[in-house]
Amino acid sequence: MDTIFYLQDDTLVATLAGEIDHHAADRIRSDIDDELLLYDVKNLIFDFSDVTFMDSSGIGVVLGRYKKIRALGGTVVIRGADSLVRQILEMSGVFMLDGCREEKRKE
Amino acid sequence: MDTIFYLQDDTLVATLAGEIDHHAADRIRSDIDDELLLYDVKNLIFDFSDVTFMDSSGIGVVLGRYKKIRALGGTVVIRGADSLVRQILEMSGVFMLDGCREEKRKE
Amino acid sequence: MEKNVVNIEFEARPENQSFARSVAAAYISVADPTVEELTEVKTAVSEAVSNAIIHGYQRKGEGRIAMELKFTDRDRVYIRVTDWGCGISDVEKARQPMYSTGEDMEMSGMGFTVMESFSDKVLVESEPGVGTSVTLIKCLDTYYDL
Amino acid sequence: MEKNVVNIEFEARPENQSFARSVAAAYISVADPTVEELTEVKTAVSEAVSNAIIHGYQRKGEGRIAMELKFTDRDRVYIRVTDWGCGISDVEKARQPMYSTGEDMEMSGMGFTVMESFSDKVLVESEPGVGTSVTLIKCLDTYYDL
Ligand SMILES: Nc1ncnc2c1ncn2[C@@H]1O[C@H](COP(=O)(O)OP(=O)(O)O)[C@@H](O)[C@H]1O
Ligand SMILES: Nc1ncnc2c1ncn2[C@@H]1O[C@H](COP(=O)(O)OP(=O)(O)O)[C@@H](O)[C@H]1O
Repeated sequence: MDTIFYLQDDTLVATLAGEIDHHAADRIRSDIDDELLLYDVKNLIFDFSDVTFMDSSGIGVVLGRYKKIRALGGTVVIRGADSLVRQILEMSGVFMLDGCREEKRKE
Repeated sequence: MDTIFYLQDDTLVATLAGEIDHHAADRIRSDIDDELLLYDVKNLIFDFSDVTFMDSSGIGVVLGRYKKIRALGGTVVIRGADSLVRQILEMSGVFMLDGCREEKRKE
Repeated sequence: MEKNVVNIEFEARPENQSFARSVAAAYISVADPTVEELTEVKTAVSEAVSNAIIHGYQRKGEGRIAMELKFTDRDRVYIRVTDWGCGISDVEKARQPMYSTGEDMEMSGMGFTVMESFSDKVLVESEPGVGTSVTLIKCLDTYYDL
Repeated sequence: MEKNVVNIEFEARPENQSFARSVAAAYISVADPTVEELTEVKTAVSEAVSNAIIHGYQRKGEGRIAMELKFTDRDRVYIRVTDWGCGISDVEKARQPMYSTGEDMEMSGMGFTVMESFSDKVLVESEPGVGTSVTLIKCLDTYYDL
């Protein structure tokens, strides 16, 4: 499913939706990168609230964007991850990176 | 899923649920027949509102019970069938039988 | 979407009726069918597979069932269900509405009729003692909607 | 529920990642798994199948993938994913967290790690030029809950 974007000052919020696998990840990746090029973005928020499935492809999506945002001196926020998405992102150590913060899922 | 029963005077209401295929139908059939034996039932209402799938096995369930109820001089009501369940029951001509009536699904 | 041939083989157990229709539903999902198309395909597959289990293998719970799925066109799905059970001696008669050899088990004889109304084409090949192959062909409207 | 062997073969197309995990989910559904177990199995299968598509067949979109599913016990499911692609020369290295030959494509090297944390056992057999077989073994708690 399509990623939905909105811009809040210099922060881009990317709301991912549906199932994230290696097939879907290619599209998500390029959609986000297009937005990053289009606007003057400093920070990025990934919103996982509407994600129904994710495998390790999600790690690459997050880490790849993290590197770009850090190069700009910005920060990354992971929002709304459910326990399984969280578990996978945690394995990659992404929550321990400088400039990467988690916002808990609303229950 | 289990069929839920309740008795209203001499009418048994059988609320079917989940997927009805030939595997599930065996169970549904014997559950209803047990109730018919247990209580002094004259009429039978099949409630299909919670049925998510049905193939032609549903026809046998309805027709078999219809015969028993007719032998007792009672009537059968088909309630809450969605368009696909309806279509299958219609193919069997069950709605045209004496003493078998349809009650439309609430929208 | 053309082709994408899938071959699957499973046991003639009653609980595999629901497995087989879930496989068919998952298979056509990539073509973005309507909810109605999805239900129609599931129903037709359910009939073909339960016939193999109940009639072909006479409810013994043994025997293999093969299902071949492919897109012969990007909007036309082909599903072939094969068993190596008892076979059908008179296919024309078997396809008639209300004809059933399982009336004592409350079979309605409407399985083939349901397959026919929910598919665009139903092909039946059968030989007594050898087995039966039922092919369901279904055109999905998906691409006409665009 | 013991045994119930299913064999399925499909093409190494990217869209079949989701098909394969739906098949696995439908397969274990008869054992009434928890939502979490269902997701864990889907995730592990997704990793194994996407590895076959991406690494085994190097994203060419061609080649066959086989999946064998069975219950080796009524609560223990066995899923084996086989490809006849390039194979892995050093399996031990490949299984290490963060090791990936696809870093340029933003592969994280966490596929095997995810399979391991979501399964009870992961077996890998591979031969360069011949292909790879990944077996996932998962115990479902279903029956202990009773
Ligand atoms: N796979 C099969 N193997 C053997 N006989 C079959 C098979 N499928 C159908 N038949 C025969 O065709 C008849 C009609 O089938 P169908 O229209 O599906 O109705 P039903 O399954 O309710 O009997 C069956 O009663 C059976 O005798
Ligand atoms: N089916 C396969 N065929 C060939 N190589 C594979 C296969 N599966 C895994 N590999 C190799 O093992 C490495 C690690 O795999 P994995 O842990 O899943 O991480 P990733 O897929 O992110 O690279 C891959 O980068 C690849 O080199």
